[in-house]
Amino acid sequence: MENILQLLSNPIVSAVLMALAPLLFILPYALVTIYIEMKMAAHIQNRLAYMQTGWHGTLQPFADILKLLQKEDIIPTAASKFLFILAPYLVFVGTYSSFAVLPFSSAFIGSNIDLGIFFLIAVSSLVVVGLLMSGWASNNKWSLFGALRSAAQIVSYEIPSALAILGVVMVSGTMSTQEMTHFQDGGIGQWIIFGGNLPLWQKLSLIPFMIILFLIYLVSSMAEVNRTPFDIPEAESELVQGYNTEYSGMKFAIFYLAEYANLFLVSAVVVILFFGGWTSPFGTFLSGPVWGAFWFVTKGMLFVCLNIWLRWTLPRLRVDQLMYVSWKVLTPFALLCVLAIGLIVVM
Amino acid sequence: MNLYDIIFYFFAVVTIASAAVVVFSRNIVYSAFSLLFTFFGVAGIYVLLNADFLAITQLLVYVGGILVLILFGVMLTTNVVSVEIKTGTMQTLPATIIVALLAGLLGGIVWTTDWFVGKRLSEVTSQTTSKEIGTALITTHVLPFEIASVILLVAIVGAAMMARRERSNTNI
Amino acid sequence: MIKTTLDIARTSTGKSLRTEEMVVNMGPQHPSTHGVLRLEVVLDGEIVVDVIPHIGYLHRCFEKHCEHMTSYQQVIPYVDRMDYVAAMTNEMAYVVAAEKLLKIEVPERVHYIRIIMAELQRIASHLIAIGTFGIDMGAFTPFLYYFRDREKILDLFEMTCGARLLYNYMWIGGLSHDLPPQFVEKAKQFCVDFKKTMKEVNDLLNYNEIFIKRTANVGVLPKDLAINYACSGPMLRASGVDFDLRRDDPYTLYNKFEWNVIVGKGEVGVVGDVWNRNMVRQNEMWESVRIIEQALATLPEGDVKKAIPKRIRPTPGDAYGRVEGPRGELGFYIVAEDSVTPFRIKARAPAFVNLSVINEISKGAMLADLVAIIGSIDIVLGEVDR
Amino acid sequence: MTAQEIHDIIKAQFSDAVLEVKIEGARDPFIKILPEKIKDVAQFVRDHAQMKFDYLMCLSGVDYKGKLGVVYHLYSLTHGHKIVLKVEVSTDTPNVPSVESIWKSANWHEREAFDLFGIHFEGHSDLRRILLPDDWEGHPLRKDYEVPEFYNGMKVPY
Repeated sequence: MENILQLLSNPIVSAVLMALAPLLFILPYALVTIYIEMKMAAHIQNRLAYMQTGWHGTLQPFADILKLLQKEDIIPTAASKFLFILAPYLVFVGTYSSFAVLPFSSAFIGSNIDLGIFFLIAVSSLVVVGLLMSGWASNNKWSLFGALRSAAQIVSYEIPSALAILGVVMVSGTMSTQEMTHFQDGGIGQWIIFGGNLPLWQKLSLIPFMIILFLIYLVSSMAEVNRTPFDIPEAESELVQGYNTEYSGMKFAIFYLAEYANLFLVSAVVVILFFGGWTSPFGTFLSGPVWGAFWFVTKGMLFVCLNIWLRWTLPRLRVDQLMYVSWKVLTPFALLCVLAIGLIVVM
Repeated sequence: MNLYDIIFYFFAVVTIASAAVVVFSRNIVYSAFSLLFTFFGVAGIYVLLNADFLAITQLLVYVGGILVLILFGVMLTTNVVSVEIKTGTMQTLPATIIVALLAGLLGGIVWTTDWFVGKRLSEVTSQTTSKEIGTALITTHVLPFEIASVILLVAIVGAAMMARRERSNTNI
Repeated sequence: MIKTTLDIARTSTGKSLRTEEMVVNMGPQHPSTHGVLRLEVVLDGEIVVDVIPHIGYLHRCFEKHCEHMTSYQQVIPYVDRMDYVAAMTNEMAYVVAAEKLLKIEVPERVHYIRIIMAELQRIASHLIAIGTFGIDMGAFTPFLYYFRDREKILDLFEMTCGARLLYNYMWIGGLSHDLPPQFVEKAKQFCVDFKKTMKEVNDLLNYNEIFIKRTANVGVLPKDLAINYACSGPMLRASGVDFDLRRDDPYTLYNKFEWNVIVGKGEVGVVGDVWNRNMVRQNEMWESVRIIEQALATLPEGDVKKAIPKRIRPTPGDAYGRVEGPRGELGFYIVAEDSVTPFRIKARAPAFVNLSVINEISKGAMLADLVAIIGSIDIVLGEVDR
Repeated sequence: MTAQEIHDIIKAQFSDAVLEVKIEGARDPFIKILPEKIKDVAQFVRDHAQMKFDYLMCLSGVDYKGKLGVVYHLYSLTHGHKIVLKVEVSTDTPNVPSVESIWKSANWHEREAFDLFGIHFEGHSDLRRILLPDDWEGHPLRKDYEVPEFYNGMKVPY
């Protein structure tokens, strides 16, 4: 016992353990979300989905994971082996490191750094490099296409999403995710989408801009996670899954996991920015560290479900239409909103 | 050797090793990808120096912006793999002179700088740097800041103009 | 002429900018080539410079097989396997051609049942066409809605002849057997249900804003080009040509019923674009339901087989019979000499002819548009390659 | 227009090109044309104001045992009438002028006829095999075709 405690107090060991903590969330979350996605898709499509493995197919995600683990891991002969192996992990690292700044509740946050949301924007650019790497290393023209499309897409959509985040930062006056949440503490009326805890007239005049910013961020976050209607980089019917065409087995699973983790990440950011983070919608009722985690995950999952819903309903955009939306619609509107918010906040 | 030192040497090795790959690799794509680790290592060292804003900016600008741009350029080049990059020795004399000058300059800076030693990360009270940077940018350094932004604006307008001129000849 | 970025690069500096085109191989194993079509696509960035189709991966020597049959009747199962999505209309085309060759008149009830079957098959085929087109556009959900309705049609077929895909139901001089007792009732019920569900899927896909943005003004096939390429079916009508074999070259009793020919009008874009082709199919299904309802209401009693010799031996000569299949003009050219074996059968497959236009309409489009164009042509490779 | 009238117009224009005509008793009335003239006749019937055969329904190759034939089924969308044109060439020199420049739909049909019958269409822009592999030998729909025992060194199992 004492040995274990001693080991835990070792700074290296404790740092590693802390770094592993988000995995405790991501792995079960991915299983649940795979199940939810399949079930939602099926019900949208007039069918039942998994019904055989376990009660209503609840064991199916485990079976899927087992299958992926057992699969032969194929590396194409002509692929650039080192980069091919490295790429999925790089993508995952980009997503995973962002979890460090997610405030799950008032008591739990990986690293309460001052520049939380800024850090989040920065590390997600690692994902782009990983995707480019996977596309190039596969030595497949379709994969390269997918990678280039994906990089162009993510880089373009980072601009409106960063501008939307900037607007919120201007209102809350902080870049720390934890403080941003504290700023919205005190019930549904205090959420940033309703103007935060600023004076009443400021709140009222902020609401329209906040709603626009919220929509801008929602759209650009969907584009950043490559899901329909923005799944152009991996468009099944055009590019045959794009950058992950050549991947199989565990490496594919890592891509898959990264995609789902990323999905929660952007949903969580929406929640932190606009919907009060871990705060309870009922003020002090049902609040506290544990309830905080509950609210945070619940709100996040709601937006995950929104993404799933849209994915199975809408067709896909074309690549030039995608760029049009980003540069000619979202970015100018985001700039206007930032300007307006600046004026309101200063006055 | 405590944790701080281990991490420092780790980042230092990552930076230098990957920088060496950038220079010595014969495959231009490997060079470009290796640049990622160089930038990453530098960002890590910034963190150790308690310059968190700088570190994140390093990631955002160099990894998210410049590296992706370089990769785009490299990947859109035809026959990426077969491009032969010369890594042999040539033009020894001018190179030696330039390197010597550069080394002298760096050495001079190292020599004259009043190094801030003795305090480790644990001893420095962790405090925000972004506020000070922000304040400094719009008070003491407001002129360079504004000039830089004007230059960037000019660059954007120029880029847009260059992109447009090709289009204006054709009626699409 | 649509300008590509390649042209732009050339015209701006006067000489060619050093850009290089990329040749990618799309298919035969590609999810949106609808089978084993292979396209050699020359791309300049995302823009299609040239498309060279390669077909023949599914060539099963249909025409050669026919020359080795021991009777004209034996060709019918092979005909089924040509266009496996619309086997009934294939049979219909073949028996129409064979009956023209043999100068046989079939009883009226046979005509009625053939029309009902052919129109049901047209609906089933269009449901697949639109559903898979939705998948090409990235919308997976409508596909399953369309398949739900197709399933009901297949149930009707199964009830009639025991098979769900390859029927061997229409024979020369009649049908293999009469309709089962509850067929009329169930078919009527289907028409009622189908009208309701059709509106639902129409809202889900065809008037979706993104869908319209993706399909309108894409892959435009002008009227004169469509005629010159002998395009037929929805492909021709979407280009604004008011032509339907069922009305303009009537082959059974289609002129007895009241229905309209659907022509592309270009509500959201140019006439002849991908959206119009899709919409012509969608609206044709309504007309088919109308025909079926009328035919069911006035279905005459009578025999479903005409007494014809077991071993058919036509007088030498040739005949070309054609019907309006779901994909367009499906024709069989049969040459007979004094023998029980067909001397030569040539199938004029609509998808084969329609596909030949792809190079013309996809130049200057984007890669994603190319997928849309292939989907809108509605090819079945079994028919293209025969 | 009836087939007789169409024949009369063609006959008046190309008296030496019309070899044979069968209207009575035929399921589809046809006019047999001299192979060398088929392109001119095709151009004529497409552009003639009263005929306007703008739609090539079908183009089929036929092996008449010793002779190869090409059958053109024409239709006019404007007037709604049809006619069949036929040409016959010898098996040894199966050369027929291509009508691809008149009806573009002939492109693939002619490639198919070339592929399966070995009829050589002169002036075709891209006369390659279409259904069979590029390295296939022989033209399978000819009546004297024998199934090869080997394909690319592999034994064909039946």
